[in-house]
Amino acid sequence: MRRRINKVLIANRGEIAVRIARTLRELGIAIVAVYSEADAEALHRRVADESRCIGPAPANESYLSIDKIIEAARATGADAIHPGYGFLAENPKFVGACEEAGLVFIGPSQAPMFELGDKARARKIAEAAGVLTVPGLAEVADDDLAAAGTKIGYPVLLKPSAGGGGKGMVEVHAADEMKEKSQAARRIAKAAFDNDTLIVEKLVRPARHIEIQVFGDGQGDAVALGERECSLQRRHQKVIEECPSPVVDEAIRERMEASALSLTKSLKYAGAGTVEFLLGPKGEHYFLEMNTRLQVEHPVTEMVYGVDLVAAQIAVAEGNGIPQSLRDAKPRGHAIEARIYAEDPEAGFLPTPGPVLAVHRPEGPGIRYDGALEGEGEVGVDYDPMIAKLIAWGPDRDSARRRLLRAFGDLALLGITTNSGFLVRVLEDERFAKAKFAIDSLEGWIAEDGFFDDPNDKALLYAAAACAFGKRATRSGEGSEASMSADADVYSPFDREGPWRALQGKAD
Amino acid sequence: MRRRINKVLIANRGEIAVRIARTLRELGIAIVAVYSEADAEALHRRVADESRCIGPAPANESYLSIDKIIEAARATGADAIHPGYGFLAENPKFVGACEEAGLVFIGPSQAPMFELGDKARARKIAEAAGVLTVPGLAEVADDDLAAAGTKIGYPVLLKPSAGGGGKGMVEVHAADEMKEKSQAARRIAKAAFDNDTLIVEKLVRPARHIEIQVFGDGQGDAVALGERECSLQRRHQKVIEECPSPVVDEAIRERMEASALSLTKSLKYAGAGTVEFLLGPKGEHYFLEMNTRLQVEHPVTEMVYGVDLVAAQIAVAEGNGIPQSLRDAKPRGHAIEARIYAEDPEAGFLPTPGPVLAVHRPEGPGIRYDGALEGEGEVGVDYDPMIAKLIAWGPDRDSARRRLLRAFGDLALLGITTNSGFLVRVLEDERFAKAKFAIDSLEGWIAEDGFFDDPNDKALLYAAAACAFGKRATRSGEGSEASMSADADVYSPFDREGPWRALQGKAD
Amino acid sequence: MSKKTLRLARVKSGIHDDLPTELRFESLVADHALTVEWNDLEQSLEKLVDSAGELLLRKDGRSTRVFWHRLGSSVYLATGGRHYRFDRVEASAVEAAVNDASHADIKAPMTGKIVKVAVSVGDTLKEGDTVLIVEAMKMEHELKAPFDAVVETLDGEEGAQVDLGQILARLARVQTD
Amino acid sequence: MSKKTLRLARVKSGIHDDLPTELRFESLVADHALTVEWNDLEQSLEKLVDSAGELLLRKDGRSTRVFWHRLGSSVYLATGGRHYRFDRVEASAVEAAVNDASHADIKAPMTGKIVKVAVSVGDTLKEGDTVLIVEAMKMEHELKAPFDAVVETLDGEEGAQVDLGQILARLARVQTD
Repeated sequence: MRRRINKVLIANRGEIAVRIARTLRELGIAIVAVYSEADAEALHRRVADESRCIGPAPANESYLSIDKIIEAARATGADAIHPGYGFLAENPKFVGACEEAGLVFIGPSQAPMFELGDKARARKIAEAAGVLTVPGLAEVADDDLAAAGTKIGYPVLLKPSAGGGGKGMVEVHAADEMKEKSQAARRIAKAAFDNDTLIVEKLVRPARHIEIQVFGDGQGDAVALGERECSLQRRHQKVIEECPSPVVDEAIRERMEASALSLTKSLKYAGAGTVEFLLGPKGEHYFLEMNTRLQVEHPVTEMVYGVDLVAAQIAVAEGNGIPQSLRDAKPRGHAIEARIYAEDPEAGFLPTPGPVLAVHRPEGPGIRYDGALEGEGEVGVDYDPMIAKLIAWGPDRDSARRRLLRAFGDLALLGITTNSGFLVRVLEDERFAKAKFAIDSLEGWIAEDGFFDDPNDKALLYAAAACAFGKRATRSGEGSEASMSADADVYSPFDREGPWRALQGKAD
Repeated sequence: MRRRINKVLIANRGEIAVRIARTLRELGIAIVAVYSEADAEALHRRVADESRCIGPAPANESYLSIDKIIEAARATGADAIHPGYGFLAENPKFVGACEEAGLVFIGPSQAPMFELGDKARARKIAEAAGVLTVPGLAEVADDDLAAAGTKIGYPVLLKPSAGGGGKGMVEVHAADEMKEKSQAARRIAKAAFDNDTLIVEKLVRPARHIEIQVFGDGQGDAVALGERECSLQRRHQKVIEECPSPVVDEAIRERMEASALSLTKSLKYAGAGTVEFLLGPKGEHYFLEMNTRLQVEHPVTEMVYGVDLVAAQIAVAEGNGIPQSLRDAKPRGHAIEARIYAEDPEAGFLPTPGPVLAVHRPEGPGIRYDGALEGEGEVGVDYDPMIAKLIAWGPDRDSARRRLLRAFGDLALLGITTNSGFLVRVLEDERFAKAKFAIDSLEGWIAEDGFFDDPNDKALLYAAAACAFGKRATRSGEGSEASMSADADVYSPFDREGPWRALQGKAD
Repeated sequence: MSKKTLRLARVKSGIHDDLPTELRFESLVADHALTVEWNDLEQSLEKLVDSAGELLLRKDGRSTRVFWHRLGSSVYLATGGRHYRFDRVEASAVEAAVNDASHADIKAPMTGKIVKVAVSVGDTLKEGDTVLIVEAMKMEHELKAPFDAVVETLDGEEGAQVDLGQILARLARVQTD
Repeated sequence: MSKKTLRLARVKSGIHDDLPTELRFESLVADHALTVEWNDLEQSLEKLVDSAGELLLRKDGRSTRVFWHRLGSSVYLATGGRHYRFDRVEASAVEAAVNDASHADIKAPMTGKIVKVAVSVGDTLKEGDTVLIVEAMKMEHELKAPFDAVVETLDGEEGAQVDLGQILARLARVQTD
């Protein structure tokens, strides 16, 4: 069924809402933003044509409120909703509510989303589609767990069946650990997902996280746009992603794309999806899960394949089928994305919400900055601490890596602590440059003595700080009242007494 | 001869110096900037590892001073010089001076630069290489000019043989105009280029400006990277450029590339060059000139072909030959560049030097901003008024056009008058969208009644101005002393008497 | 709430191009409502966001992002890639602008250098005659008499640096009809 | 030129992580020369550019670009993608930081909410015992006793919002040797 989409409500916030708005603007589609009270001045609101407040800061009273979002769509006359990622993006009830309200949900239909939302069911569906899964068993009773582990072969991994994002996964290295560990795993699963069902899987090590970007037409046809490698993770949170994977050759890519397409087609899947695999040491790949949304790391695929995945999602949602440009897309060069989080790597990666006072963004060939902030703003305590993604494309992997490093050198996010310096450290690491890593490597690097050592010259930093404290008033920066006063800065420590004392100089 | 380049002096300023520095940084090559006294705080200096002042603001005492630049290279231990475009980039004496000083000049050798620098000689060389030139005659004596015009067929164009950039070109529409017009043309040529030799060419109309990007190895081999169309010009100054040309099909491209390569190879040309052609109404192409440098509009080729032309220039200068990546490069999608000038379109495009108080730059997929300014700064009176280029890539021409328009919507260059609104107007024009234009179209559009009409709502602008004047002091912007005072803005007209009077409101 | 009055002049090419607009302006912080009145028009808007350097204004249901910067009595705006400058002007300027067209001030259209002074004080000029030539960024611009006139004053000599908007000459109209 | 003294503390995780450095600092405007002295070190640099939000400093012949922003007594810096915060501290703080290690302040490591208070005033704790748990952005962080100690003061209850660096408890060391 063909239908024209004229106005889209973006049921999200932050960088992804801004990124989706850009494509909508380019397509001439009206943009409706929703925002919580905490986001009244957020960039995703400022780039929209219309906006509606959907409640207080906590996500379950705003961005997770199906009713409020449907109501906002009704009130603004939107004809479609783009869910972004996170929040309601993989909630089948939301898909159902959109359908009931006569709104186009830009994503897959309810059934495949529901089926894939549970790891145990997803395993069965994948197996039915002929896709190899990690050797394992689903829904095993407590008494049978130790035996299941022995059958699969230790070490094994216990995973909440209803889980996602790596939360609640527990490694078990021998049968005698099983009882205690499985009880803990069930407790965590119950608390986090209100469902204590576990699945038991072989722990494949060393393994790399490789995922295939797929795109379906909802009628049983689908295309694959190669892989992304996301092995560099911390606590199952992706940190650096790239396309293509440096360890996937044409033969592996073909096999993985075939697996991913088989699953996608079997589900009559519509729109963008990602099939995640573990790639084992012998080049064998095991299905992990399928994410039924646009992925955080989609820009690396866009840059390498020369496509706009959001535009393609809209084309499919309009009933136009898979765009020919996606079918024709061929990879070129290499792209690397680094996720910038408001967190403190030197303090155990604790989140660091707070005000951002000034932002300097890099420019230049092959650089893309997808951010929730382009100038001063606030990183709130209520949402995910990812504030931006910096992405570089280059003709080859090392060009992309060097470009990304150059871009980080031109980046400043002042007033808040971020993982920027940590990302630079990882990108500079020879093991990263040589692509020698697996999914548990990054945690190991972080634990190394001296990993956070600072190469910058202390004298330089001290001098810079002293200059900044001593700076006289200048024309103030963007968008505020500009003073041309050449008077001494009243805040300058060099012009007043108090905690500052003038010492005698050498020459005296 | 292979040689490793470790440190490059960039003999230029503005956006091109910044762009070259980015590639050098990515390649791990040390960057030496030179700057005039007017540019001591310029971005191209700030992104360098070392910098040398080369004299006062006027270009002929700084950026055009061969001695000072060679001396700066010697003093800093640079082993190569990148000339950018403009200034000394096409001056064979500078190439000679570099050679004498033992410095690698990143560009072609002296002989082809000298030969191509004169239009009359370039015509002969092109003809010798089998390249069709515009029907015309070189070095015609005054008494023979009218007859030459008749022989070629009016209208004809008189061009200074030593000229460039369209300066001093005079159209002659009939034999009886020839005497007066040719005298004027000789005077202009003499004044501008110290050489009053003219060439007479057929005026091809309607014609489009199409140029082929070539890259030679200096040994007689060369590759072509398709065409750029630069038909949208004002007073022979390019305004909007794109790759590929919407009117060049595969057959025309092959013929034009073959012509360009024949010329390039015949000259044993080294590095990046551009062969400019007029494309006539029947798809026939005529050689105009060959530019022996990196072109202002090179980014559109880089984005469509997925190459870094500056990196390739350095590879050739290091004696590594034409990079394989250039030989393998295939076009993908479409890119459009718009040149942002400090000029006032509504006042006859007069230059508007002055301070830039604040800059907001666009972000997002497929956008590239190459600028001399990324924040506040100064546009000086001494140099070219081009301050930035905004470039968009898209999977097809209309995507690129819409992306570029979206990006302009997110651009603000405050405190100075630029042609930004004019560029938006041109990009929105249906004739541009449909690619219906030739090299004299833009001047015609500008002359149309209402071309500069402003679609923005007056009430919106007035309200914005009133809000800005009424704004209370906030945290000041980047990099200045930040005040958290919530007191009333002392400058606010709403809080003091004087030229502002509080009137009685309706409610009273 | 009492209304405030703001006299704005749109600036083009460094010169106030219209009569200043006398704007009456009312802002109700509570509901973000704004009204602007000028001449006989009154329009309502809402100010949704007013953050550093950026405004989000709603009119007729649609939000528009406006970038701004203020320097002294000038405000610079950009929206949709189009840029504006408005100056706050004194009450007296409103009257001054409504003066007769018996004189013309020849102002520097850009910051640059006078390369030629073509007239002397007392000269009688025809409409279109060149008064001075100013150069900046390698471009020359001829400043011409807007009507038949006599040169009343002349300020600036060849080679002198001039600022944008600086008055270089004052011409008195010669009635030809 | 007389030298100025500036007491700087590098801030990590919202907490002054080192002893403040007493910096003697001299800036000669004429030739851009700067010297910084701390402890027994003296280093020379040049300040090449000092524009809004950005410094260009030269040391050992190489220029480095440093982005900066100042808010009150804090300066934020970024260079090469690495970011820093320095606070200007009072003279008294230099001495205060050199106090004994007989006490430990348990500070909120982030802005967030107390989700658990695990101790009461007067409790004796072993090194590593949890004192409080603070949550922000869906992540919990346990604050533990850095040595064997007695809880001297406790400020904040479960559910309370806390600011980065806020002192939530003060522990007195129990000598175990």
